[in-house]
Amino acid sequence: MSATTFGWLVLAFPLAGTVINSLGWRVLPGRLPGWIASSAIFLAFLSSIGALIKLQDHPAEERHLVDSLWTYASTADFHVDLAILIDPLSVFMCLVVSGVSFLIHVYSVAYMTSDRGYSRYFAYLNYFVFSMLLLVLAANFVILIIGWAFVGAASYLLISFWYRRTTAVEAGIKAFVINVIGDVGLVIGAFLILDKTGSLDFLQVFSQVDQTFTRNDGTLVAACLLLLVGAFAKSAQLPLHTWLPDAMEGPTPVSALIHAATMVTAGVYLIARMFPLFEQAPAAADVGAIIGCATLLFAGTVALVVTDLKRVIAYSTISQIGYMVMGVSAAAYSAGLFHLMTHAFFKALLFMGAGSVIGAMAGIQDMDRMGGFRRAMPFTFVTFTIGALALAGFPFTSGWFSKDEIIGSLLNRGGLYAVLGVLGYVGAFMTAVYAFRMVFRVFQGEQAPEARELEGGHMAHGDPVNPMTGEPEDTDVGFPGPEHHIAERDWPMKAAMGPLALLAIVGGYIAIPGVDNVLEKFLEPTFADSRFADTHPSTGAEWIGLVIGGVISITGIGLAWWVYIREPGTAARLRERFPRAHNFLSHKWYFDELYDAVFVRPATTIGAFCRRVVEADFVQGTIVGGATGIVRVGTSFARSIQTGYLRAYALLLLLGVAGLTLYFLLNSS
Amino acid sequence: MDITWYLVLSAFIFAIGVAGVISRRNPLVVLLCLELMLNAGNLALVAFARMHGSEAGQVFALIVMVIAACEVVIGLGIIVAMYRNRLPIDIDEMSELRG
Amino acid sequence: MWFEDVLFFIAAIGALAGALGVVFLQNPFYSVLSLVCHLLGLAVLFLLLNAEFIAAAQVVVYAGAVMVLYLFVVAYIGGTDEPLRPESGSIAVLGPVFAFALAVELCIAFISSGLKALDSTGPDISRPAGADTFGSPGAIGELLLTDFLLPFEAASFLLLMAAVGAVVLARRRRGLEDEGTGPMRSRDEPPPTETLEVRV
Amino acid sequence: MTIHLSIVLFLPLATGFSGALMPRGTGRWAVLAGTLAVLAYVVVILVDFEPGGGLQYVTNDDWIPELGIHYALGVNGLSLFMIALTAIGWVACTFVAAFSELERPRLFFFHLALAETAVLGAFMAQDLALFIVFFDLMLVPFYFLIGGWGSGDRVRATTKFVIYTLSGSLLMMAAAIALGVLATPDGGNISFLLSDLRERSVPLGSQEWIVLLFALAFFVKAPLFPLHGWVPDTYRATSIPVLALLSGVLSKVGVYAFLQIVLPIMPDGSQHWQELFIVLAVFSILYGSVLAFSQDNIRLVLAYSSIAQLGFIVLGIFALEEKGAQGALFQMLNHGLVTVALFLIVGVIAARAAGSESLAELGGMAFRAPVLAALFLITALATLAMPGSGNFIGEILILFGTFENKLVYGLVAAVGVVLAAVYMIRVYQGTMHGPVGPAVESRDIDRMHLSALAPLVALVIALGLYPNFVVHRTEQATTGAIAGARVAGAAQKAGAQETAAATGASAPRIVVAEESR
Repeated sequence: MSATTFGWLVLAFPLAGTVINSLGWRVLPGRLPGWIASSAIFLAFLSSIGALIKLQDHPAEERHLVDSLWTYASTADFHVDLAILIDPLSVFMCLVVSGVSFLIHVYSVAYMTSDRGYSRYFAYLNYFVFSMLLLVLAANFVILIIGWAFVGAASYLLISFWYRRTTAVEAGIKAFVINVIGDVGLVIGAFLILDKTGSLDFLQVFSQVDQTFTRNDGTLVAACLLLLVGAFAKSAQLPLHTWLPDAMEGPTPVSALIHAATMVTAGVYLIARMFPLFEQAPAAADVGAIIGCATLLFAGTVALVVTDLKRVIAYSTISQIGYMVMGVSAAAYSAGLFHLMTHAFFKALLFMGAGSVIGAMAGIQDMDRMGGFRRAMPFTFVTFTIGALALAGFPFTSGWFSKDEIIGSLLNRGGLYAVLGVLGYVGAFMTAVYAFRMVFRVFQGEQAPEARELEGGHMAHGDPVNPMTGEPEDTDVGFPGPEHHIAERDWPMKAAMGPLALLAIVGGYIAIPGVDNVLEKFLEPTFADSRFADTHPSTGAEWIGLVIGGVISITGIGLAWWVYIREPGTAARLRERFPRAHNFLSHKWYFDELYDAVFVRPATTIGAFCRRVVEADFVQGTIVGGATGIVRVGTSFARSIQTGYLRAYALLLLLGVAGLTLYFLLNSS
Repeated sequence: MDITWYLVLSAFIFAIGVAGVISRRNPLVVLLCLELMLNAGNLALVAFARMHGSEAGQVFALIVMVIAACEVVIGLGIIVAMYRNRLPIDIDEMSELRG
Repeated sequence: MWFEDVLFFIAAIGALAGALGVVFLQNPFYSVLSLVCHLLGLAVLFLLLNAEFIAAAQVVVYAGAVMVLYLFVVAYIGGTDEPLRPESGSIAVLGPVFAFALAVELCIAFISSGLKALDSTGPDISRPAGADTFGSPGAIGELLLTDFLLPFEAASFLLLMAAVGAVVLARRRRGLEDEGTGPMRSRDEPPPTETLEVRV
Repeated sequence: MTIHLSIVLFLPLATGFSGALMPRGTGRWAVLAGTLAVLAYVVVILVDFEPGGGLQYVTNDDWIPELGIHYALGVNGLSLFMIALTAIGWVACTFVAAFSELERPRLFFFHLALAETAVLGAFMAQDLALFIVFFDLMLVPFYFLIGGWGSGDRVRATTKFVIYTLSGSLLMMAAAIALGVLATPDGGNISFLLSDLRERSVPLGSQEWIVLLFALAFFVKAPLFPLHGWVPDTYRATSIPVLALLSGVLSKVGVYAFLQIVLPIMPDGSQHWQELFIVLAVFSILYGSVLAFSQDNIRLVLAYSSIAQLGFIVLGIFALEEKGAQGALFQMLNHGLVTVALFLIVGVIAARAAGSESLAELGGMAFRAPVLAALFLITALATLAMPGSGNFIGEILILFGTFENKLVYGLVAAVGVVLAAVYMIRVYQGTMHGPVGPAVESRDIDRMHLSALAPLVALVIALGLYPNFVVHRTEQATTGAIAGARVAGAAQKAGAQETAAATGASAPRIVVAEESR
């Protein structure tokens, strides 16, 4: 089998899983849907490996294989095949996506056991993986956009998974609409590219970029900025980030899979995929880098004050994607993708740990009510801490290597990028602080009642309430279920978290400066044409960067330790000392309020205005009223003639005859 | 006599018939006035037949008479039906078609 | 031919007077009689126009049979005098006015017409001996059975249908006879129960 | 010369007649069988159709030779899928109606069958006069179907509907007659045959007002802002199967006629009004979308969403660009299919909420109705033109076509795509998600509705998987339809360039702009 056949198989297995689970929802018993879904993803992972092996058989410069099933749509100069592109980048993404997805599926098998929508959940989840793989395998813009929108739809469905919760429903529509904004950006960007290059195929477009466009050509910059709109919407970068924290309404494994490990990094993939365009339009690339940097700082500050456990991780995700976007925008492609991979490991792990803790808290997500779970949940504690260490960039964890590779590349390019790199270190410091703020507040300190209960061997059970609003939950359907599941008690959860914890540590060893650089070598055929292919920081410089990063990370962790363990009241004192700053941050810089005032409310006002005034007065009043008025006047005249008196009709007839006769008389003379 | 005289006479009879149809309310009289108008037409037809020296006009006068007979029969039938159904014998009362 | 002229005027005056009588007499019974007078006048005029057969038919069929039918009906329903209530305004005035206007228009049309033949008594209509004379029953009958066969058949068919229609219309309907007391219903009463509902 | 189209055309009417004469209970099945037979016939035609073969299955007889009116039928790429849409829509709606309780069922199904014949006739007609006959014939059965079997204030609704459509039709008839007369060359015979009219030319000045009158009639039918005044009342009052057809199929006749009749015959006139029509279309998109998300009644949301969608279609046509026209035609098919499905779903939803169609009273229905929710979700996503659906290909082609010539309008229209997401998701969530509404009694979709809806939804998915099936078959016809108007546009541009060049230095920038294109 060729690499492309494996590529199609990668897509076919999750799709088959979706179909089986969605058609068999009534008959599949117990955990079977979960295992079907998991094995589908596992087969997709194996197929990805198959594609990888087959791809490596080809010589380096021929590692771009395109295969098309059928012509999707073709008219005029618009020609699209249903085609996939197998190259190192897409295979790398397939491996990451299907691998992490598989573990999260396994985790979900246990985590979602008591949910009423078990089969539906796995159908959605498989559909998501299929969409994500379609996205990364797409060989042209249209298929990319289709995958892009499919993951958006899957994300929407999973955010609104517990659809009886009003908060989940609102979060769903928010995510969907912002994603559609991104889609529209992509569509317009794709048009500009089609218009100039006459093609929508990636390889053809890339091969023509240099001839078609001059450097920083206006159209190209516009196209790239529009692509960035798509990327930012999907990857929750400023100013389109507001949906991601709300997306935490979905089940925790969904947050792990879609809103941390895979979908939200699609923007990073997109920028990397489009690198020939961005390199020809450096202005757009700079915009990407600056916004990535701004996002990472902004999200870091918010993550410092938010108390909802999942939302802290969500903001941390936004911040980490900021690093990746910054990296790939600054032409550090393999570094950005490296961080994408390690982030997928440790962030999925963190979410799984959080899910386990939330299970133990019977659905409560507020960190203020947690504490002291260390002894009650040793496995969760260990794995969560490993995840936090990797996130904080603790020396010799995966995050340490990947994050500092990005910053190192930035510093190496100098100028503006050096400034961004330094700001990246600031962000890294915040990362370390909030990562360990979570660890210390959840696992250390005073024991929460639930933790004590669990230590006594009993899981806490509260009345089911919506964690966001405190409303009593509708327990009929679309509800997490009366039971909760934690890693300590369910082996599939453990089985998923263990490998991830391992990967979160050793995942970074594939790219140790001066020792090896597996990833970069593997990806090289894709980025061979990059004009920054040869600009690498020296090994020494990289190690210096790593040391600085390690020091910052340890300092940050130390600060968190000092604030939350050594002097437990410090946080509260700070809050009292700087109420304004705290308010500003805990309102997430007032972005939601701003959008509400700028977009939502004017739109509804315009809608109401159109309905009340334009529709009622103009359309119904003037146009309809005018038309019917004319008719009414005309008919009332006609009615007045219809007296019903025979003699009146006869008189009219006579009038007509007399008139006609008169006419002929006058005419004849 | 010139044909013109006959035609003028027929015009006047026709006009009298029209005036009667419009101004009388008794349906019986209205029917009579219709007869007047038909006969005016007949007169004109016969006069024209004479003018052209062809009997075709007379044949049509005959057919008009047939039609007049039909009309009378139906009209009188309607009047009798009205009477039987105790409706007033007044055409102004029959104004169900008012718009 | 002064005799014919005089006869024309006498017959014309008779026909006109009869016509006026139809319109102006209050009692329908007298109107009918007046119409008979009018028809007879017309019959004379037809004779003057060499339409012997028509004249005969006019007297026999029209003034005879048809008018008798009228008289029966008038007698049956009882000829009530008009007006039952005062004439209402414009129609009563406008009707005659426009009718007169129409008559004037027609006269102008006849008189100023370009047809020269109008001003003659018509062409020579003498026929060779042995043939049917102009307007005789024989001549009309031949035409009816040759050139005008189709109209003739249509007319006879029409008569048949009219006869059937008259029977249907004047038929005594059961169920309505018992209702009410007199031929005239007071206006406040609801209309008869038989309603025609048109369903879409 | 084949009789196939005549059979397809008059089959529904024949079954309608025989159904009307059958016993009360069985007439509906005759009509349903008729629609199925039409569908089968259409499927055969669809398979048999030669993609590049121009007009096919032509029937051409003199009808009224003195007036140059022909009984001419034919199928080309433009009408092929419209006929298919009609056949499919009628099968689905007749099926649903056949299983519901109706007063005077025989009359209802007779009208339904008559309506199918009229719509099919309008799509098949290759003679302008014949087209108008069928176009106006459509009004008759729908007048009775709305007025006789509607609910609420149906008298008002039908009055508005009839006045609007009829005044549009009258203007169009006047325009059509004028067109036929003006196009007749000196000494030639008048002819309303489309193929003749295409070859004859009408002076530009006349073309302009004739196109405008045609457009008025078609915009009323579509409907487009500001001629949509009849929509709210009519949509509220009409019963569901009839409404599905009204919104899904009937609305396409007008826009279809732009491509089949107006653009090829009067390219210059169409080119003249291009800007105005595009502005109207864009305004309809925005206005329809904004109103759609401020409505509470689901039907009205869909009604205004139709206005917005038809705005897209008109935009695509008057982009006067191959991709745009192609997309518009494809979008007609897609929108027809999803709209029929959506309205049938609305009927199912209302049946589960004591007849309520108000979003405020609905909600949480997905519970115990997963199949219904899934069907609704797929159609809703298709309606908002989610990539991967046929609607997306339609919309992207429309937008691409518009961008090509009228970038700014295209960008504004793109906002409509986002708004569509807002209002469709709002309807989906308002009915299926969230807390359970007060009147909701959730149960899953019944077998009858499932068997009507499942094929429709399957078709929607299939179009998303392989849109080229349609695109390939329609390409030749759409390209031909707009070719004249494109040439006219290019000539105009060239003219502007010449005048600019002639005026020399006074307007050099225009020249540069034109050249750089």
